[in-house]
Amino acid sequence: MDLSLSTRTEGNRTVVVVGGEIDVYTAPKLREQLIDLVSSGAYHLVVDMESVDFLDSTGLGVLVGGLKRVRAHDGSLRLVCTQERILKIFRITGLTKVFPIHATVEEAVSATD
Amino acid sequence: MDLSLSTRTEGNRTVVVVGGEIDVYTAPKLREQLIDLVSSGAYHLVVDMESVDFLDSTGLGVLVGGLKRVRAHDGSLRLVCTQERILKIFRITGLTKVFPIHATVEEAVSATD
Amino acid sequence: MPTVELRFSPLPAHVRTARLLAAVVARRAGVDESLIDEVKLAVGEACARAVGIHQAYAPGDEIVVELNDDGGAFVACVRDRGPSDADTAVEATGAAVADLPDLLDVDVLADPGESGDPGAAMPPGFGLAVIAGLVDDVEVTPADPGTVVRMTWAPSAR
Amino acid sequence: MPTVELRFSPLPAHVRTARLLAAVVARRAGVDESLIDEVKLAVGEACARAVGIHQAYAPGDEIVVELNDDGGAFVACVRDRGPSDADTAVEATGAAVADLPDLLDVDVLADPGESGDPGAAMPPGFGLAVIAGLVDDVEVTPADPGTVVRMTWAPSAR
Ligand SMILES: Nc1ncnc2c1ncn2[C@@H]1O[C@H](COP(=O)(O)OP(=O)(O)O)[C@@H](O)[C@H]1O
Ligand SMILES: Nc1ncnc2c1ncn2[C@@H]1O[C@H](COP(=O)(O)OP(=O)(O)O)[C@@H](O)[C@H]1O
Repeated sequence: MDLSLSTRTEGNRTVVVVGGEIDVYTAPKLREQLIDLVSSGAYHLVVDMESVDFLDSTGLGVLVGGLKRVRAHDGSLRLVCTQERILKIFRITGLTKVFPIHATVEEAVSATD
Repeated sequence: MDLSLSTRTEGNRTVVVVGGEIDVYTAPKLREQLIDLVSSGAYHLVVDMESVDFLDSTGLGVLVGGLKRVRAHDGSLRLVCTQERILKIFRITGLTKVFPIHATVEEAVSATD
Repeated sequence: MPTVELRFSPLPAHVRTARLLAAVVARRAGVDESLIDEVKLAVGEACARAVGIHQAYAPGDEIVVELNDDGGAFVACVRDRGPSDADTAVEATGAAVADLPDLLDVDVLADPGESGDPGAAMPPGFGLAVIAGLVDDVEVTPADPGTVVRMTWAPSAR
Repeated sequence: MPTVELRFSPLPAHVRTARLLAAVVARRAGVDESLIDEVKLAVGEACARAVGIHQAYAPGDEIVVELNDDGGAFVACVRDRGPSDADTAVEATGAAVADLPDLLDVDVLADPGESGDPGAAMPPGFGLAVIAGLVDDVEVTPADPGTVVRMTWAPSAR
Protein backbone atom coordinates (compact mmCIF):
# COMPACT_ATOMS: atom_id res chain seq x y z
CA MET A 1 0.00 0.00 0.00
CA ASP A 2 1.32 3.36 -0.95
CA LEU A 3 0.98 6.80 0.61
CA SER A 4 -1.93 9.03 -0.37
CA LEU A 5 -1.97 12.75 0.36
CA SER A 6 -4.61 15.44 -0.05
CA THR A 7 -4.85 18.93 1.40
CA ARG A 8 -7.63 21.45 1.95
CA THR A 9 -7.99 24.77 3.75
CA GLU A 10 -10.36 25.33 6.67
CA GLY A 11 -10.19 28.96 7.84
CA ASN A 12 -6.55 29.66 8.64
CA ARG A 13 -5.78 25.94 9.06
CA THR A 14 -4.53 23.60 6.37
CA VAL A 15 -5.70 20.01 6.70
CA VAL A 16 -3.44 17.33 5.25
CA VAL A 17 -5.22 13.97 4.93
CA VAL A 18 -2.71 11.11 4.86
CA GLY A 19 -3.56 7.53 3.93
CA GLY A 20 -1.60 4.30 3.60
CA GLU A 21 1.87 3.65 4.94
CA ILE A 22 4.24 6.34 6.19
CA ASP A 23 7.57 4.57 6.22
CA VAL A 24 11.18 4.90 5.13
CA TYR A 25 10.00 4.52 1.52
CA THR A 26 7.11 6.98 1.42
CA ALA A 27 8.14 9.47 4.13
CA PRO A 28 10.02 11.67 1.63
CA LYS A 29 6.71 12.43 -0.15
CA LEU A 30 5.08 13.56 3.08
CA ARG A 31 8.14 15.59 3.96
CA GLU A 32 8.02 17.35 0.59
CA GLN A 33 4.33 18.10 1.06
CA LEU A 34 4.93 19.66 4.48
CA ILE A 35 7.87 21.73 3.17
CA ASP A 36 5.77 22.95 0.23
CA LEU A 37 2.96 24.01 2.54
CA VAL A 38 5.24 25.93 4.87
CA SER A 39 7.00 27.57 1.90
CA SER A 40 3.64 28.72 0.58
CA GLY A 41 2.80 30.33 3.91
CA ALA A 42 0.64 27.66 5.57
CA TYR A 43 1.86 27.65 9.17
CA HIS A 44 -1.11 26.07 10.96
CA LEU A 45 -1.29 22.45 9.90
CA VAL A 46 -3.64 19.63 10.88
CA VAL A 47 -2.42 16.19 9.80
CA ASP A 48 -5.33 13.73 9.65
CA MET A 49 -3.87 10.26 10.24
CA GLU A 50 -7.11 8.31 10.52
CA SER A 51 -6.41 6.44 7.26
CA VAL A 52 -2.78 5.69 8.03
CA ASP A 53 -2.13 1.94 8.22
CA PHE A 54 1.50 1.99 9.18
CA LEU A 55 3.87 4.55 10.70
CA ASP A 56 7.54 4.04 11.46
CA SER A 57 10.24 6.20 12.99
CA THR A 58 11.12 7.78 9.64
CA GLY A 59 7.51 8.95 9.48
CA LEU A 60 7.77 10.30 13.02
CA GLY A 61 10.93 12.13 11.96
CA VAL A 62 9.05 13.81 9.13
CA LEU A 63 6.29 14.94 11.50
CA VAL A 64 8.85 16.28 13.98
CA GLY A 65 10.60 18.07 11.11
CA GLY A 66 7.27 19.60 10.08
CA LEU A 67 6.62 20.73 13.63
CA LYS A 68 9.99 22.47 13.80
CA ARG A 69 9.32 24.26 10.54
CA VAL A 70 5.92 25.63 11.51
CA ARG A 71 7.19 26.63 14.95
CA ALA A 72 9.85 28.74 13.27
CA HIS A 73 6.90 30.78 11.99
CA ASP A 74 4.95 30.65 15.27
CA GLY A 75 2.71 28.06 13.65
CA SER A 76 1.24 24.78 14.86
CA LEU A 77 1.05 21.15 13.78
CA ARG A 78 -1.82 19.12 15.20
CA LEU A 79 -2.52 15.46 14.59
CA VAL A 80 -5.86 13.70 14.24
CA CYS A 81 -5.63 10.09 15.32
CA THR A 82 -7.78 7.64 17.26
CA GLN A 83 -6.21 4.40 15.99
CA GLU A 84 -4.69 2.57 18.91
CA ARG A 85 -1.86 0.99 16.92
CA ILE A 86 -0.70 4.37 15.62
CA LEU A 87 -1.17 6.13 18.97
CA LYS A 88 0.98 3.44 20.57
CA ILE A 89 3.97 4.56 18.52
CA PHE A 90 3.55 8.14 19.69
CA ARG A 91 3.28 6.96 23.27
CA ILE A 92 6.32 4.67 23.15
CA THR A 93 8.45 7.49 21.79
CA GLY A 94 7.14 10.15 24.17
CA LEU A 95 5.86 12.17 21.21
CA THR A 96 2.41 12.46 22.77
CA LYS A 97 4.04 15.24 24.80
CA VAL A 98 5.25 16.99 21.68
CA PHE A 99 2.20 16.81 19.39
CA PRO A 100 -1.33 17.86 20.25
CA ILE A 101 -3.38 14.80 19.22
CA HIS A 102 -7.10 15.21 18.52
CA ALA A 103 -9.96 12.79 17.98
CA THR A 104 -11.53 14.63 15.04
CA VAL A 105 -10.51 17.14 12.38
CA GLU A 106 -13.20 19.54 13.68
CA GLU A 107 -11.67 19.47 17.13
CA ALA A 108 -8.16 20.03 15.75
CA VAL A 109 -9.26 22.87 13.45
CA SER A 110 -11.03 24.77 16.22
CA ALA A 111 -8.36 24.16 18.87
CA THR A 112 -6.34 27.08 20.24
CA ASP A 113 -3.27 26.70 22.42
CA MET B 1 -4.85 -18.21 1.52
CA ASP B 2 -5.42 -21.76 2.51
CA LEU B 3 -7.32 -24.60 0.86
CA SER B 4 -11.02 -25.10 1.63
CA LEU B 5 -12.86 -28.31 0.83
CA SER B 6 -16.50 -29.33 1.03
CA THR B 7 -18.35 -32.26 -0.49
CA ARG B 8 -21.98 -33.03 -1.25
CA THR B 9 -23.82 -35.76 -3.14
CA GLU B 10 -25.99 -35.10 -6.22
CA GLY B 11 -27.57 -38.35 -7.44
CA ASN B 12 -24.72 -40.79 -8.04
CA ARG B 13 -22.17 -37.95 -8.34
CA THR B 14 -20.11 -36.51 -5.54
CA VAL B 15 -19.32 -32.82 -5.87
CA VAL B 16 -16.10 -31.60 -4.23
CA VAL B 17 -16.01 -27.81 -3.94
CA VAL B 18 -12.42 -26.58 -3.68
CA GLY B 19 -11.44 -23.03 -2.73
CA GLY B 20 -8.15 -21.18 -2.23
CA GLU B 21 -4.75 -22.36 -3.34
CA ILE B 22 -3.94 -25.89 -4.51
CA ASP B 23 -0.19 -25.98 -4.31
CA VAL B 24 2.72 -28.04 -3.03
CA TYR B 25 1.69 -27.09 0.52
CA THR B 26 -2.05 -27.79 0.39
CA ALA B 27 -2.23 -30.50 -2.29
CA PRO B 28 -1.84 -33.33 0.27
CA LYS B 29 -5.19 -32.31 1.82
CA LEU B 30 -6.98 -32.53 -1.51
CA ARG B 31 -5.28 -35.83 -2.24
CA GLU B 32 -6.45 -37.25 1.07
CA GLN B 33 -10.00 -36.06 0.37
CA LEU B 34 -10.06 -37.76 -3.03
CA ILE B 35 -8.61 -40.99 -1.62
CA ASP B 36 -11.23 -40.99 1.18
CA LEU B 37 -14.05 -40.53 -1.31
CA VAL B 38 -12.88 -43.36 -3.54
CA SER B 39 -12.34 -45.62 -0.51
CA SER B 40 -15.90 -44.94 0.60
CA GLY B 41 -17.22 -45.95 -2.82
CA ALA B 42 -17.68 -42.59 -4.53
CA TYR B 43 -16.41 -43.23 -8.07
CA HIS B 44 -18.09 -40.39 -9.96
CA LEU B 45 -16.50 -37.16 -8.85
CA VAL B 46 -17.09 -33.56 -9.90
CA VAL B 47 -14.41 -31.16 -8.69
CA ASP B 48 -15.71 -27.59 -8.65
CA MET B 49 -12.69 -25.31 -9.08
CA GLU B 50 -14.51 -22.00 -9.51
CA SER B 51 -13.16 -20.69 -6.19
CA VAL B 52 -9.60 -21.85 -6.73
CA ASP B 53 -7.16 -18.92 -6.81
CA PHE B 54 -4.01 -20.79 -7.57
CA LEU B 55 -3.12 -24.20 -9.00
CA ASP B 56 0.37 -25.58 -9.54
CA SER B 57 1.73 -28.82 -10.96
CA THR B 58 1.50 -30.58 -7.60
CA GLY B 59 -2.22 -29.81 -7.68
CA LEU B 60 -2.45 -31.15 -11.22
CA GLY B 61 -0.68 -34.29 -10.02
CA VAL B 62 -3.31 -34.81 -7.33
CA LEU B 63 -6.12 -34.42 -9.87
CA VAL B 64 -4.42 -36.87 -12.24
CA GLY B 65 -3.96 -39.26 -9.30
CA GLY B 66 -7.67 -38.93 -8.50
CA LEU B 67 -8.59 -39.63 -12.10
CA LYS B 68 -6.51 -42.81 -12.11
CA ARG B 69 -8.17 -43.99 -8.91
CA VAL B 70 -11.75 -43.53 -10.13
CA ARG B 71 -10.92 -45.04 -13.51
CA ALA B 72 -9.75 -48.18 -11.73
CA HIS B 73 -13.42 -48.47 -10.65
CA ASP B 74 -14.84 -47.42 -14.03
CA GLY B 75 -15.62 -44.06 -12.50
CA SER B 76 -15.18 -40.49 -13.72
CA LEU B 77 -13.62 -37.24 -12.57
CA ARG B 78 -15.01 -34.06 -14.10
CA LEU B 79 -13.85 -30.54 -13.46
CA VAL B 80 -15.88 -27.33 -13.28
CA CYS B 81 -13.82 -24.33 -14.26
CA THR B 82 -14.36 -21.16 -16.27
CA GLN B 83 -11.46 -19.13 -14.86
CA GLU B 84 -9.07 -18.32 -17.65
CA ARG B 85 -5.95 -18.34 -15.45
CA ILE B 86 -6.71 -21.83 -14.17
CA LEU B 87 -7.79 -23.17 -17.58
CA LYS B 88 -4.50 -21.92 -19.00
CA ILE B 89 -2.58 -24.35 -16.81
CA PHE B 90 -4.65 -27.27 -18.07
CA ARG B 91 -4.08 -26.14 -21.64
CA ILE B 92 -0.31 -25.67 -21.30
CA THR B 93 0.05 -29.15 -19.88
CA GLY B 94 -2.26 -30.83 -22.38
CA LEU B 95 -4.54 -31.91 -19.54
CA THR B 96 -7.59 -30.46 -21.30
CA LYS B 97 -7.41 -33.71 -23.29
CA VAL B 98 -7.43 -35.79 -20.14
CA PHE B 99 -10.14 -34.11 -18.02
CA PRO B 100 -13.67 -33.26 -19.11
CA ILE B 101 -13.98 -29.58 -18.12
CA HIS B 102 -17.45 -28.07 -17.64
CA ALA B 103 -18.77 -24.55 -17.22
CA THR B 104 -21.22 -25.34 -14.40
CA VAL B 105 -21.73 -27.98 -11.74
CA GLU B 106 -25.17 -28.73 -13.24
CA GLU B 107 -23.60 -29.48 -16.61
CA ALA B 108 -20.94 -31.70 -15.03
CA VAL B 109 -23.41 -33.58 -12.87
CA SER B 110 -25.72 -34.38 -15.77
CA ALA B 111 -22.95 -35.21 -18.23
CA THR B 112 -22.55 -38.74 -19.55
CA ASP B 113 -19.60 -39.97 -21.56
CA MET C 1 24.35 -8.78 -7.58
CA PRO C 2 20.77 -9.81 -6.93
CA THR C 3 18.58 -7.09 -5.47
CA VAL C 4 16.58 -9.40 -3.24
CA GLU C 5 17.57 -12.91 -2.30
CA LEU C 6 15.50 -15.42 -0.33
CA ARG C 7 16.95 -18.58 1.18
CA PHE C 8 14.74 -21.21 2.77
CA SER C 9 14.85 -24.74 4.11
CA PRO C 10 13.12 -27.28 1.86
CA LEU C 11 9.56 -27.10 3.21
CA PRO C 12 6.41 -26.72 1.08
CA ALA C 13 5.16 -23.86 3.30
CA HIS C 14 8.11 -21.72 2.24
CA VAL C 15 7.19 -22.11 -1.42
CA ARG C 16 4.18 -19.89 -0.76
CA THR C 17 6.42 -17.33 0.86
CA ALA C 18 8.70 -17.36 -2.17
CA ARG C 19 5.70 -16.94 -4.48
CA LEU C 20 4.40 -14.02 -2.51
CA LEU C 21 7.81 -12.37 -2.47
CA ALA C 22 8.27 -12.89 -6.21
CA ALA C 23 4.90 -11.24 -6.88
CA VAL C 24 5.74 -8.23 -4.71
CA VAL C 25 9.18 -7.69 -6.22
CA ALA C 26 7.89 -8.24 -9.78
CA ARG C 27 5.16 -5.63 -9.27
CA ARG C 28 7.69 -3.20 -7.98
CA ALA C 29 9.99 -3.97 -10.92
CA GLY C 30 7.23 -2.88 -13.27
CA VAL C 31 6.08 -6.28 -14.52
CA ASP C 32 2.58 -5.88 -15.94
CA GLU C 33 -0.23 -6.86 -13.56
CA SER C 34 -1.51 -9.37 -16.13
CA LEU C 35 1.77 -11.30 -15.84
CA ILE C 36 1.91 -11.48 -12.04
CA ASP C 37 0.00 -14.77 -11.92
CA GLU C 38 2.49 -16.22 -14.36
CA VAL C 39 5.41 -15.02 -12.21
CA LYS C 40 3.83 -16.59 -9.10
CA LEU C 41 3.14 -19.85 -10.86
CA ALA C 42 6.56 -20.14 -12.51
CA VAL C 43 8.57 -19.18 -9.43
CA GLY C 44 6.34 -21.46 -7.34
CA GLU C 45 6.93 -24.38 -9.73
CA ALA C 46 10.67 -23.84 -9.68
CA CYS C 47 10.67 -23.71 -5.87
CA ALA C 48 8.38 -26.72 -5.48
CA ARG C 49 10.69 -28.66 -7.77
CA ALA C 50 13.71 -27.58 -5.70
CA VAL C 51 11.96 -28.54 -2.46
CA GLY C 52 11.26 -32.02 -3.85
CA ILE C 53 14.87 -32.45 -4.93
CA HIS C 54 16.28 -31.16 -1.62
CA GLN C 55 13.96 -33.36 0.42
CA ALA C 56 15.40 -36.33 -1.47
CA TYR C 57 19.04 -35.31 -1.79
CA ALA C 58 19.92 -32.30 0.35
CA PRO C 59 17.44 -31.90 3.23
CA GLY C 60 19.85 -29.79 5.28
CA ASP C 61 20.60 -27.28 2.52
CA GLU C 62 18.71 -24.12 1.74
CA ILE C 63 17.15 -23.26 -1.59
CA VAL C 64 18.13 -19.86 -2.98
CA VAL C 65 15.82 -17.53 -4.91
CA GLU C 66 17.31 -14.40 -6.42
CA LEU C 67 14.98 -11.66 -7.59
CA ASN C 68 16.52 -8.92 -9.62
CA ASP C 69 14.52 -5.79 -10.28
CA ASP C 70 17.24 -3.31 -10.97
CA GLY C 71 17.68 -3.69 -14.72
CA GLY C 72 15.25 -3.32 -17.58
CA ALA C 73 13.80 -6.77 -16.91
CA PHE C 74 12.65 -8.77 -13.91
CA VAL C 75 14.78 -11.89 -13.46
CA ALA C 76 14.05 -14.73 -11.03
CA CYS C 77 16.69 -17.43 -10.44
CA VAL C 78 15.96 -20.50 -8.35
CA ARG C 79 18.98 -22.61 -7.30
CA ASP C 80 18.82 -26.07 -5.85
CA ARG C 81 21.74 -28.17 -4.62
CA GLY C 82 20.61 -31.62 -5.68
CA PRO C 83 22.25 -33.77 -8.38
CA SER C 84 22.30 -31.64 -11.52
CA ASP C 85 20.43 -34.29 -13.51
CA ALA C 86 17.75 -34.96 -10.91
CA ASP C 87 14.94 -34.26 -13.35
CA THR C 88 16.34 -32.16 -16.13
CA ALA C 89 16.52 -34.96 -18.66
CA VAL C 90 13.15 -33.99 -20.15
CA GLU C 91 14.27 -30.43 -20.58
CA ALA C 92 17.75 -31.31 -21.78
CA THR C 93 16.47 -33.58 -24.52
CA GLY C 94 14.27 -30.78 -25.75
CA ALA C 95 11.10 -32.65 -24.95
CA ALA C 96 9.60 -29.91 -22.78
CA VAL C 97 6.39 -28.33 -23.95
CA ALA C 98 5.74 -30.06 -27.22
CA ASP C 99 5.71 -33.52 -25.69
CA LEU C 100 3.77 -32.67 -22.57
CA PRO C 101 0.51 -34.22 -23.73
CA ASP C 102 2.44 -37.45 -24.34
CA LEU C 103 4.19 -37.30 -21.01
CA LEU C 104 0.79 -36.87 -19.51
CA ASP C 105 -1.07 -39.70 -21.13
CA VAL C 106 -3.00 -40.67 -18.07
CA ASP C 107 -2.73 -44.37 -18.85
CA VAL C 108 1.05 -44.40 -18.83
CA LEU C 109 1.44 -42.37 -15.65
CA ALA C 110 2.70 -44.21 -12.60
CA ASP C 111 0.05 -45.32 -10.18
CA PRO C 112 0.05 -42.91 -7.23
CA GLY C 113 0.90 -44.93 -4.14
CA GLU C 114 -0.99 -44.33 -0.92
CA SER C 115 2.06 -42.95 0.79
CA GLY C 116 3.92 -41.39 -2.12
CA ASP C 117 4.30 -37.67 -2.46
CA PRO C 118 1.26 -35.92 -3.93
CA GLY C 119 3.00 -34.97 -7.14
CA ALA C 120 4.19 -38.52 -7.75
CA ALA C 121 1.64 -39.04 -10.50
CA MET C 122 3.53 -36.58 -12.65
CA PRO C 123 6.63 -37.60 -14.59
CA PRO C 124 10.04 -36.18 -13.65
CA GLY C 125 10.64 -32.88 -15.38
CA PHE C 126 6.95 -32.01 -15.37
CA GLY C 127 7.46 -28.91 -13.22
CA LEU C 128 10.19 -27.67 -15.57
CA ALA C 129 8.02 -28.37 -18.59
CA VAL C 130 5.20 -26.31 -17.07
CA ILE C 131 7.62 -23.44 -16.53
CA ALA C 132 8.83 -23.71 -20.12
CA GLY C 133 5.22 -23.67 -21.28
CA LEU C 134 4.43 -20.56 -19.26
CA VAL C 135 7.47 -18.34 -19.53
CA ASP C 136 8.96 -17.25 -22.85
CA ASP C 137 12.46 -16.74 -21.51
CA VAL C 138 13.67 -19.65 -19.34
CA GLU C 139 17.17 -21.09 -18.99
CA VAL C 140 17.92 -24.27 -17.07
CA THR C 141 21.62 -24.55 -16.33
CA PRO C 142 23.41 -27.28 -14.40
CA ALA C 143 25.40 -25.85 -11.50
CA ASP C 144 27.86 -27.71 -9.38
CA PRO C 145 26.01 -29.05 -7.49
CA GLY C 146 22.42 -28.52 -8.53
CA THR C 147 20.52 -26.59 -11.14
CA VAL C 148 19.71 -22.95 -11.74
CA VAL C 149 16.32 -22.14 -13.26
CA ARG C 150 16.46 -18.60 -14.60
CA MET C 151 13.26 -16.89 -15.74
CA THR C 152 13.08 -13.43 -17.29
CA TRP C 153 10.12 -11.09 -17.78
CA ALA C 154 10.30 -7.80 -19.63
CA PRO C 155 8.89 -4.81 -17.77
CA SER C 156 5.61 -3.40 -19.12
CA ALA C 157 5.91 -0.26 -21.22
CA ARG C 158 5.35 2.78 -19.01
CA MET D 1 20.14 -22.45 10.70
CA PRO D 2 17.61 -19.80 9.81
CA THR D 3 14.47 -21.13 8.19
CA VAL D 4 13.99 -18.17 5.88
CA GLU D 5 16.62 -15.63 5.05
CA LEU D 6 16.19 -12.46 3.01
CA ARG D 7 19.08 -10.44 1.62
CA PHE D 8 18.56 -7.08 -0.04
CA SER D 9 20.47 -4.08 -1.33
CA PRO D 10 20.08 -0.99 0.85
CA LEU D 11 16.99 0.59 -0.70
CA PRO D 12 13.94 1.85 1.23
CA ALA D 13 11.57 -0.06 -1.10
CA HIS D 14 13.01 -3.37 0.11
CA VAL D 15 12.20 -2.51 3.72
CA ARG D 16 8.52 -2.98 2.85
CA THR D 17 9.32 -6.33 1.32
CA ALA D 18 11.14 -7.37 4.49
CA ARG D 19 8.19 -6.22 6.62
CA LEU D 20 5.74 -8.16 4.54
CA LEU D 21 7.88 -11.28 4.68
CA ALA D 22 8.33 -10.99 8.44
CA ALA D 23 4.56 -10.75 8.89
CA VAL D 24 3.93 -13.82 6.73
CA VAL D 25 6.57 -15.96 8.44
CA ALA D 26 5.52 -14.78 11.91
CA ARG D 27 1.87 -15.72 11.24
CA ARG D 28 2.95 -19.11 10.05
CA ALA D 29 5.16 -19.52 13.13
CA GLY D 30 2.09 -19.07 15.30
CA VAL D 31 2.70 -15.51 16.52
CA ASP D 32 -0.61 -14.11 17.74
CA GLU D 33 -2.44 -11.92 15.22
CA SER D 34 -2.45 -9.06 17.74
CA LEU D 35 1.37 -9.00 17.65
CA ILE D 36 1.78 -8.97 13.88
CA ASP D 37 1.74 -5.16 13.67
CA GLU D 38 4.48 -5.10 16.27
CA VAL D 39 6.56 -7.61 14.28
CA LYS D 40 6.14 -5.53 11.12
CA LEU D 41 7.05 -2.31 12.87
CA ALA D 42 10.05 -3.72 14.72
CA VAL D 43 11.51 -5.60 11.75
CA GLY D 44 10.82 -2.56 9.56
CA GLU D 45 12.63 -0.26 12.01
CA ALA D 46 15.62 -2.58 12.18
CA CYS D 47 15.77 -2.77 8.37
CA ALA D 48 15.28 0.99 7.89
CA ARG D 49 18.12 1.57 10.34
CA ALA D 50 20.32 -0.90 8.44
CA VAL D 51 19.46 0.75 5.10
CA GLY D 52 20.48 4.15 6.49
CA ILE D 53 23.77 2.75 7.80
CA HIS D 54 24.55 0.89 4.56
CA GLN D 55 23.75 3.91 2.42
CA ALA D 56 26.34 5.83 4.42
CA TYR D 57 28.98 3.14 4.94
CA ALA D 58 28.37 0.04 2.81
CA PRO D 59 26.19 0.87 -0.20
CA GLY D 60 27.39 -2.19 -2.14
CA ASP D 61 26.64 -4.68 0.62
CA GLU D 62 23.39 -6.49 1.27
CA ILE D 63 21.41 -6.42 4.47
CA VAL D 64 20.50 -9.84 5.86
CA VAL D 65 17.25 -10.69 7.63
CA GLU D 66 16.92 -14.14 9.19
CA LEU D 67 13.48 -15.35 10.18
CA ASN D 68 13.35 -18.43 12.27
CA ASP D 69 10.05 -20.16 12.77
CA ASP D 70 11.15 -23.66 13.60
CA GLY D 71 11.54 -23.45 17.36
CA GLY D 72 9.07 -22.55 20.07
CA ALA D 73 9.51 -18.85 19.36
CA PHE D 74 9.67 -16.60 16.32
CA VAL D 75 13.08 -14.95 16.02
CA ALA D 76 13.98 -12.16 13.58
CA CYS D 77 17.63 -11.13 13.17
CA VAL D 78 18.64 -8.12 11.10
CA ARG D 79 22.34 -7.79 10.27
CA ASP D 80 24.01 -4.73 8.86
CA ARG D 81 27.65 -4.35 7.84
CA GLY D 82 28.30 -0.77 8.88
CA PRO D 83 30.62 0.33 11.69
CA SER D 84 29.44 -1.47 14.79
CA ASP D 85 29.00 1.75 16.73
CA ALA D 86 27.16 3.64 13.98
CA ASP D 87 24.25 4.44 16.25
CA THR D 88 24.26 1.96 19.07
CA ALA D 89 25.63 4.39 21.66
CA VAL D 90 22.12 5.17 22.91
CA GLU D 91 21.36 1.54 23.39
CA ALA D 92 24.76 0.65 24.76
CA THR D 93 24.63 3.31 27.47
CA GLY D 94 21.26 1.98 28.55
CA ALA D 95 19.48 5.18 27.55
CA ALA D 96 16.96 3.50 25.27
CA VAL D 97 13.33 3.70 26.25
CA ALA D 98 13.44 5.58 29.50
CA ASP D 99 15.19 8.60 28.01
CA LEU D 100 13.26 8.75 24.76
CA PRO D 101 11.16 11.76 25.73
CA ASP D 102 14.38 13.63 26.50
CA LEU D 103 16.02 12.55 23.27
CA LEU D 104 12.95 13.84 21.57
CA ASP D 105 12.67 17.27 23.10
CA VAL D 106 11.65 19.00 19.90
CA ASP D 107 13.66 22.12 20.73
CA VAL D 108 16.96 20.32 20.96
CA LEU D 109 16.49 18.27 17.79
CA ALA D 110 18.69 19.16 14.85
CA ASP D 111 17.09 21.41 12.28
CA PRO D 112 16.04 19.26 9.33
CA GLY D 113 17.94 20.51 6.31
CA GLU D 114 16.17 20.82 2.97
CA SER D 115 18.24 18.08 1.45
CA GLY D 116 18.88 15.86 4.47
CA ASP D 117 17.35 12.44 4.77
CA PRO D 118 13.78 12.43 6.04
CA GLY D 119 14.62 10.83 9.36
CA ALA D 120 17.38 13.33 10.03
CA ALA D 121 15.30 15.12 12.63
CA MET D 122 15.56 12.09 14.88
CA PRO D 123 18.63 11.49 17.02
CA PRO D 124 20.95 8.55 16.27
CA GLY D 125 19.74 5.43 17.99
CA PHE D 126 16.10 6.47 17.72
CA GLY D 127 15.13 3.48 15.59
CA LEU D 128 16.75 1.10 18.08
CA ALA D 129 15.05 2.85 20.96
CA VAL D 130 11.67 2.41 19.25
CA ILE D 131 12.38 -1.30 18.83
CA ALA D 132 13.37 -1.58 22.49
CA GLY D 133 10.15 0.18 23.44
CA LEU D 134 8.06 -2.18 21.34
CA VAL D 135 9.57 -5.60 21.76
CA ASP D 136 10.13 -7.24 25.14
CA ASP D 137 12.98 -9.42 24.00
CA VAL D 138 15.61 -7.54 21.93
CA GLU D 139 19.37 -8.01 21.80
CA VAL D 140 21.69 -5.66 19.98
CA THR D 141 25.09 -7.26 19.45
CA PRO D 142 28.10 -5.80 17.67
CA ALA D 143 29.26 -8.06 14.86
CA ASP D 144 32.46 -7.70 12.92
CA PRO D 145 31.61 -5.66 10.95
CA GLY D 146 28.18 -4.29 11.79
CA THR D 147 25.44 -5.01 14.25
CA VAL D 148 22.91 -7.77 14.75
CA VAL D 149 19.48 -6.78 16.05
CA ARG D 150 17.77 -9.91 17.35
CA MET D 151 14.10 -9.80 18.28
CA THR D 152 12.15 -12.69 19.77
CA TRP D 153 8.40 -13.26 20.07
CA ALA D 154 6.85 -16.18 21.88
CA PRO D 155 4.26 -18.13 19.91
CA SER D 156 0.67 -17.70 21.05
CA ALA D 157 -0.72 -20.54 23.15
CA ARG D 158 -2.52 -22.98 20.89
N1 LIG E 1 4.35 -3.11 3.32
C1 LIG E 1 3.80 -3.87 2.41
N2 LIG E 1 3.08 -4.89 2.79
C2 LIG E 1 2.53 -5.68 1.89
N3 LIG E 1 2.67 -5.54 0.57
C3 LIG E 1 3.36 -4.56 0.15
C4 LIG E 1 3.96 -3.67 1.01
N4 LIG E 1 4.59 -2.78 0.30
C5 LIG E 1 4.40 -3.08 -0.95
N5 LIG E 1 3.65 -4.14 -1.08
C6 LIG E 1 3.30 -4.81 -2.33
O1 LIG E 1 4.14 -4.29 -3.33
C7 LIG E 1 3.41 -3.74 -4.39
C8 LIG E 1 4.01 -2.42 -4.79
O2 LIG E 1 4.01 -1.60 -3.65
P1 LIG E 1 4.24 -0.04 -3.68
O3 LIG E 1 5.29 0.28 -2.72
O4 LIG E 1 2.92 0.62 -3.47
O5 LIG E 1 4.72 0.20 -5.16
P2 LIG E 1 5.36 1.45 -5.83
O6 LIG E 1 6.83 1.17 -5.82
O7 LIG E 1 4.75 1.39 -7.19
O8 LIG E 1 4.96 2.67 -5.04
C9 LIG E 1 2.00 -3.63 -3.92
O9 LIG E 1 1.13 -3.94 -4.95
C10 LIG E 1 1.91 -4.63 -2.79
O10 LIG E 1 1.49 -5.88 -3.28
N1 LIG F 1 0.65 -17.68 -1.42
C1 LIG F 1 0.49 -16.75 -0.51
N2 LIG F 1 0.36 -15.51 -0.92
C2 LIG F 1 0.21 -14.56 -0.02
N3 LIG F 1 0.21 -14.73 1.30
C3 LIG F 1 0.32 -15.94 1.74
C4 LIG F 1 0.46 -17.01 0.86
N4 LIG F 1 0.56 -18.09 1.59
C5 LIG F 1 0.48 -17.73 2.83
N5 LIG F 1 0.35 -16.42 2.95
C6 LIG F 1 0.31 -15.69 4.22
O1 LIG F 1 0.73 -16.55 5.24
C7 LIG F 1 -0.24 -16.66 6.25
C8 LIG F 1 -0.39 -18.10 6.64
O2 LIG F 1 -0.74 -18.83 5.50
P1 LIG F 1 -1.31 -20.27 5.51
O3 LIG F 1 -0.48 -21.07 4.60
O4 LIG F 1 -2.76 -20.21 5.19
O5 LIG F 1 -1.11 -20.72 7.00
P2 LIG F 1 -1.22 -22.12 7.68
O6 LIG F 1 0.20 -22.60 7.75
O7 LIG F 1 -1.80 -21.77 9.01
O8 LIG F 1 -2.10 -22.97 6.82
C9 LIG F 1 -1.49 -16.07 5.69
O9 LIG F 1 -2.15 -15.34 6.70
C10 LIG F 1 -1.02 -15.15 4.60
O10 LIG F 1 -0.78 -13.86 5.08
